[in-house]
Amino acid sequence: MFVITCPHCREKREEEEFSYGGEAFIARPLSPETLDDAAWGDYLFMRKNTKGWNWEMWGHATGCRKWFVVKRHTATHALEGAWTLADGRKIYDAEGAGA
Amino acid sequence: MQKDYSVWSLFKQGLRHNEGWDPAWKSPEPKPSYNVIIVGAGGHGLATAYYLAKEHNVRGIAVIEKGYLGGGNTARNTTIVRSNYLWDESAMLYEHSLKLWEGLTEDLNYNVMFSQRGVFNLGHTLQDMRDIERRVNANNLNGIDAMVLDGAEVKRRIPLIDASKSTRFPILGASFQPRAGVARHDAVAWGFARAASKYGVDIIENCEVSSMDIAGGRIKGLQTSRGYIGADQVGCVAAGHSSVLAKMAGIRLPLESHPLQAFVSESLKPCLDTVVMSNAVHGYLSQSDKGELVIGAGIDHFNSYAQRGSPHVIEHTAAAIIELFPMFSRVRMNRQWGGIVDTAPDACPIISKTTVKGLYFNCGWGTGGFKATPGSGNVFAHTIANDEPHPLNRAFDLNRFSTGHLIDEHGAAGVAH
Amino acid sequence: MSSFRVQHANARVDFGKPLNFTFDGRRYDGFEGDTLASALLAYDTRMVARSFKYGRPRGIVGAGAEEPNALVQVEAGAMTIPNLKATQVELYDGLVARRTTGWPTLEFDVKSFGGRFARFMAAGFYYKTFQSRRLWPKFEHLIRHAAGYGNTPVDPDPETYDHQHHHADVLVIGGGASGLLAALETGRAGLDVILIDEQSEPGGWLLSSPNSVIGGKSAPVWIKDCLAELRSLPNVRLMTRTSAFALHDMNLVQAAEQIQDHLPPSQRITGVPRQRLHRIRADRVVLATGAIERPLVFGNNDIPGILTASALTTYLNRYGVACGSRVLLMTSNDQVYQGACDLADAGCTVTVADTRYASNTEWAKRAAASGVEILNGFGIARADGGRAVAGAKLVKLHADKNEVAGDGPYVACDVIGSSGGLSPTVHLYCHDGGRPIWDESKLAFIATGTGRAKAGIYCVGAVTGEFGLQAGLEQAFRTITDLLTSLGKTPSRVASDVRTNEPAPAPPRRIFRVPDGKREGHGKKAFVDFQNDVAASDIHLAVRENYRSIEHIKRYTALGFGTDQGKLSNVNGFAIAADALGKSIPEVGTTTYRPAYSPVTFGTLAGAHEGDTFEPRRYTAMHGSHAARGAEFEPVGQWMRPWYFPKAGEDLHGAVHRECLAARRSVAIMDASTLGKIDIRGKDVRDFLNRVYANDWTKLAPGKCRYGLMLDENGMVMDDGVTACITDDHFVMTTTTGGAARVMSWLEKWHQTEWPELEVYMTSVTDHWATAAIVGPKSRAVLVKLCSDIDLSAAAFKFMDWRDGTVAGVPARVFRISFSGELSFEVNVDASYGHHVWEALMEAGAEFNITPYGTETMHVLRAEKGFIIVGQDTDGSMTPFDLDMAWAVGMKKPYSFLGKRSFTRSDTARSNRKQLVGLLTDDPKVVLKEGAQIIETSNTRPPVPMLGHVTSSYFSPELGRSIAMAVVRDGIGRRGEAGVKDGRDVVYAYAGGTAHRVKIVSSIFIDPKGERQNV
Amino acid sequence: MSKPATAPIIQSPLHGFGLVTVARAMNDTRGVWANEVPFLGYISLRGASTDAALTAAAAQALGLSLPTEPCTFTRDGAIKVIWVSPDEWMITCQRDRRAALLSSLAKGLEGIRSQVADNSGGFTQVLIKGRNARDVLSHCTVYDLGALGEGRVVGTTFGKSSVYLHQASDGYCLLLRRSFADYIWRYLVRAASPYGIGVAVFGPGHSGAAE
Repeated sequence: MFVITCPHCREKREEEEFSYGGEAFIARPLSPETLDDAAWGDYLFMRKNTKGWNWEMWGHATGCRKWFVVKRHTATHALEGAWTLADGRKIYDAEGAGA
Repeated sequence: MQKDYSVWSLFKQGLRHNEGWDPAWKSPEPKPSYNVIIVGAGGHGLATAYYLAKEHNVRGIAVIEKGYLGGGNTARNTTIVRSNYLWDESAMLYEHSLKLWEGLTEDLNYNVMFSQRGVFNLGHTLQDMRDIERRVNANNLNGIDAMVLDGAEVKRRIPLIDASKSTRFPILGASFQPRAGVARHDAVAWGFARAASKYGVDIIENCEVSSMDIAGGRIKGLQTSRGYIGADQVGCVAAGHSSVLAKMAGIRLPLESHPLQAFVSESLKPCLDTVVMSNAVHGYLSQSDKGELVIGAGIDHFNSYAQRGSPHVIEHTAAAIIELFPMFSRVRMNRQWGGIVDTAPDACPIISKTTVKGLYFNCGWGTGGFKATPGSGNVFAHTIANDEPHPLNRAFDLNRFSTGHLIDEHGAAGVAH
Repeated sequence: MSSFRVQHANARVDFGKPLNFTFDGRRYDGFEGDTLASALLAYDTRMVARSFKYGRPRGIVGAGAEEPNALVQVEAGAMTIPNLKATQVELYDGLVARRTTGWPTLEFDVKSFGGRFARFMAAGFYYKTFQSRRLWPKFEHLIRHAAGYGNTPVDPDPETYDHQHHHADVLVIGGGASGLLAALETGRAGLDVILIDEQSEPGGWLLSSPNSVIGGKSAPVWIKDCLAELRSLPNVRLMTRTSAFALHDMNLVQAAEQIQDHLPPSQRITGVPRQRLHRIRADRVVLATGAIERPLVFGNNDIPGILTASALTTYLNRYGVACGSRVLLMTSNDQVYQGACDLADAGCTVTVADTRYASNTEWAKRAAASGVEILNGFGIARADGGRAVAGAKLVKLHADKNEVAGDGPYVACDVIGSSGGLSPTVHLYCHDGGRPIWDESKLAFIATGTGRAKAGIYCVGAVTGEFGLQAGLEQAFRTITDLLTSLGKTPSRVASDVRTNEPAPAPPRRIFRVPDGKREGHGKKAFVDFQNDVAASDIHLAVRENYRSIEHIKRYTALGFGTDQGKLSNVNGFAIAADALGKSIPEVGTTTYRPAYSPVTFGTLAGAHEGDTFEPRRYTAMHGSHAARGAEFEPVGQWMRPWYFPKAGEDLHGAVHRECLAARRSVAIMDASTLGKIDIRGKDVRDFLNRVYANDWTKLAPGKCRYGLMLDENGMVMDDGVTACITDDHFVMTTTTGGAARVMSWLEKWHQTEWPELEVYMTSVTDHWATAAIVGPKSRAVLVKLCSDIDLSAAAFKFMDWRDGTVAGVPARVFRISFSGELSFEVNVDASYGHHVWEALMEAGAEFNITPYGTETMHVLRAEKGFIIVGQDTDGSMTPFDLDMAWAVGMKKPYSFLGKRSFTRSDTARSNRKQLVGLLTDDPKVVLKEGAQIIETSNTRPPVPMLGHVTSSYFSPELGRSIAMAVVRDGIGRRGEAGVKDGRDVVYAYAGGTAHRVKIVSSIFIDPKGERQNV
Repeated sequence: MSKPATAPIIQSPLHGFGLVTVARAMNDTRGVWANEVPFLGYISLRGASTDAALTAAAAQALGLSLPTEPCTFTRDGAIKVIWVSPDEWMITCQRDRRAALLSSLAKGLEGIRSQVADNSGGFTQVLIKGRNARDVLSHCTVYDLGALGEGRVVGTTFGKSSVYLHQASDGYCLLLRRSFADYIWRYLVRAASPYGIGVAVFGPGHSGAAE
């Protein structure tokens, strides 16, 4: 069971305060109508499901109700950090994790 | 040729201090290449190999496994077998599987201890009861045994259950499938392994796939921890690790791998003669032949490959069991564990060809794979042998995620299998 | 009589406080401080159980959590507890226990006859037989009834449980010598420390070894001083009878505290839980979990009276019980010698068969001084005796090969203790992924002291393989020094404080299975796992049958799957498997364990989440009014909503009939407070609504309301409700009762992750507003009596308008909306006045016989109008078009609203999807079953293709007939009024074996033009 | 038609437990004492902490500054402003101050990106005091109570529900939603039973807002 430091409350909190939000940074297509069914289906359903370091969203359900991102290892449960969406995005891009 | 198992062989071997038994299956070195390689020696993978050899006369089959055979979800589930699903597509697939279960011990000459003690799916709200009615009527029209029972009848058949109205989730009734039940999970893997081995299938343990050799849109072979192995066809049946394999082939799957936990009590004298499942309170349990209460917990919501979940999930499940059976609060949990389940958006499996010729995937069974073991292997074998889906798994291909033809079984699936 | 009490001063029992208890119907005496096991052994009790598979006589083997055999049922009735280990049951006056195996009696056990055919029942035998499909159920019945230990209670548990959460700098698990040292050092350094120990008092092995000396103090004094200082430190918390049973990610430890189990039921305090789950989150966890002695494996090693050597020592030194007078000890190491001396000093005749050719010289000297006979290089080939051990046949062992080198004496004895060395208690260390490593010099799987320090896990003492007291304390001191240094602190002690009187150790002999000169399987059964009747020969058989992975061996033989979690058997099993496989132990694999270290009750796991507090029940401000009027309640999500209001003698149907007619003919009132309400404000609010709703919100004027459909990205309806425009930048959205929380976080998630640029804020005001819906032709007449500042006239206050005003003296927001098709006003007030306003409306409506109604009547009224209930008429697979609600979809909106793109996918765009329609039965009295399946013909012989199902079905008092809503393939095109030909509008509804002929019609059954709500 | 003769009757979320009738002065016979502090005003305020205009205008309207440090609250007499998130606060006050504060906020925040919503019917407060107050809470919430210093407030779990929690003079103050009040009170009473719980009379000085 994890301890996550909410980047907004800036405190260590127990996992039970949070809800898991799935893979981070899945951007909604800007013009869905221009996508074919396969591409739309990919956005809707296909997931990286990474084994290893995983960028994922968590929401601070009982606290500030903010969504933020966490970098967590899905095989060891090691947790590298938690960031606001904006800050996390910078690191995510720097890592090329989106590629 | 391997000796059959029977009372007489037990007697004969007993007299010889049990020194004459053959290996249950052979463990050969991998050959340079095979016609078909099945990746993943869990129940589904071994069943696939067995039926490929038995029903489709395919030879040159290997099943490769990164750990030991039957060590994944086959060995970690709560062994419930049933077919009372809502939609035609899944109901037919699971019923096909249930029929195979009914003859499996004799077919494999290995007692998988399939125990048809019936499964109750409890209803706690008016909507639960509507859904139960809908599902049971659908089951009946599909020729699947199922019935709706009221609260009093549930209490009559499960004496220890708390049927009082004052509970947070009063029991309004249940659906009941008499032919459903439980089986001995390890025996299923070992039985299929032994039977497949009899047909000359090579079972290669401690052999992990590191990459796929794909040329001209066709699978050529696999790079493994035990060297390169060539193959004309490759069927991946790797449950929680399916996404990892798919990535090697440049394929994306609509899967998320989650921990699913379970636990058993200490061994008790018989106190529960059937299987009880409740989605509303998130608990399901049965009693093993050894006397342990076998209890399935909910899935952890985060992705994981660690075969480890969070304790509060187990705690909530224990509370759910006590809500149904208050006296069990004095019973003790002996052991808990976790598996990795690959869940699909519509809680239905994927048994499908892929964009890579000769590469097939059988995954997405989520929390409910065990019950499908023989049926899954059976139709997947057909799919591989004919490079064409079996009528029963046509609906379970990957296209449904672009056409939108999902088969939403969340109601029937819930957490509970 | 071979066992006897030794009333010495160091015993932890109070010989001045006799207690009596009952085991298996016979009365015994014991003393305060005894366990059930020690008290029984004092009576020379040998057989206490029958074995799981063969029904062999079994006795007490251990002295703690490792006990495999002595599983007992304590107390009776609702208080009964199955499967307690007699070695862990603290004796109290009047305790009643009985055996859990042996049928019909312990002496005469039916299973033991089967046991005679053990050779035909080797590992996995049931996989090989009982294959007849017809006979298996009968065999299974027999197997089930032969298996199992204790009985579950059948009455609800009269005791309670709870949870407590702790956060600490350091958690020390285990109160033995190293644990006490660790707690002292970290405590003195000022850290927040929790020390937990599973036993009734800390001390661990020192309690069994009072002659040990630490830093010049005798063990009892050293313990006393440690505890005194720990108790004096405000930053240290000491918990006994508390068993850490699981270690989870990031150092969360679950520990079960036995608060009342050691007290007689009559003395237990009500209101105080029986047991408590402590969840301890610690920055650093110090595992001082010690080690457990493993027995040697030899022929007939399961005869009652054969224990571990350490258990014999514990019973003597801690409980004052000599378990026999002629003691035979077999060992591969130094561990047994202190006990041997103590037993001899207590008056026993003691023989030590030391499998080593050379014993530890210092120990040999001390033993000789106590009159202990030592036979070097001998081992037990086989023990004799049926229900009590009587003697053992020794053999001379080869000096370095574990083979028989020659004959040996026969030793008559009444108790045997064996020691194959110690196995570190690495259970917790494994739970979160730690892997112990095999140390060939220590012959053990060990945890490393600081190997996992990065994760905050430190191991001290015997768990690291430092088995000697001296070595263990030194290792503990080094490790704690590292821990403190990492925190910039320094230890207070100097190493000399941990000097002991222990002789320098001599190396152990590497032996697990004592040879008997026969091939495995030919000699007497030599058991590895007592609880599961796993013998050495079973492991060899498993390997022979190619179950070669250690996991296969364990599963095929059931090795280590008992309630003792393989504490005694695991390493022996590994070693014997390694032998059979011709591999080294590390090649076989590493031992690993899962929670629980020792079993924990479901009640402890559940804590207070039980009964009234199992799951929240949410109540509205008017709940008191409803209860007072005798409402029956229906749980909807977490809410308790009135279902119907029966009058005396009325059933559901009677009440609903009356309530419906009141709403249609006069006036009725419903509590609608549970609907979710979200206040949304900001200049971009219309844009936001346009994105999250299918409808178009661009033109909705202030003062107006609109019904909206919310879709998921898959294009399917997920929620619905009425949203009011307060001002251009301020809207109030209502959601379904069950969907409120989901919708709120859905909206927040989209706003935060995708559209942060939209200027809009959302706040849930669900709990703030209490809502009463006044429904029916007379509703205006009622409201007007309580509301003078809103012009309620049809002209001034139109359908789908809202107004602010005052109702019953309370500021109110009144919506003129209708979920029934009748003239209707929904009055929203500050929930603090909800009860007041409800009662005022009831009073004002009295002259019109205003009738309160619940969810059931609400469902009928809305079904008569064809209004959907999301979750009942939809199931996550219905689009707005499937529901014939295209009017609620703004396809021209510029932004591609959530779900829109999915409409055009081939399957979603299909014309013949399942669509919502109405159904009328031929027989107006027949009310279809909700959940009935729609089929084409009356033929119900499977397989029958299904067209859809009935989603809602009621008897309509207004129409005097049944009505139903259903989703039917291509249903909209098959409706009667669509003028379909050749009876395409006729189908059958199947439920419970019968199929009723029904006509497909529009789902709007009354007032299709919607005139009533506009009056 | 005119207003009814009787004045509106207000009812608190825990009305059903009849706490008023069983409440008595605290003493040493119980490990923990608790009671509801009913009928306060609750106002939800949303806007960006980083928006100087907003914080200034709100401070002006409230007569005390908005806490912008996470997990803290500010207080001035009977008014308390609780930090909920970087763009949300909960203001608690005496009920009779509510209308004035709502309108001054509305006026003050005119034209500033923000939201003000009256939530007075939706919340209540429970005070917990006595020597075992912290012990009792440690049974109810996963939060590390050691980290809850003076002036800090956190949103965390309470059984299977959630609360806002902060220290009050020699005790703790729970801020909770109306519909969960019944569950939370039952859970609290059960958790407290090993220590003995009494329903206390908290003097006028003990209104939650003043804590």
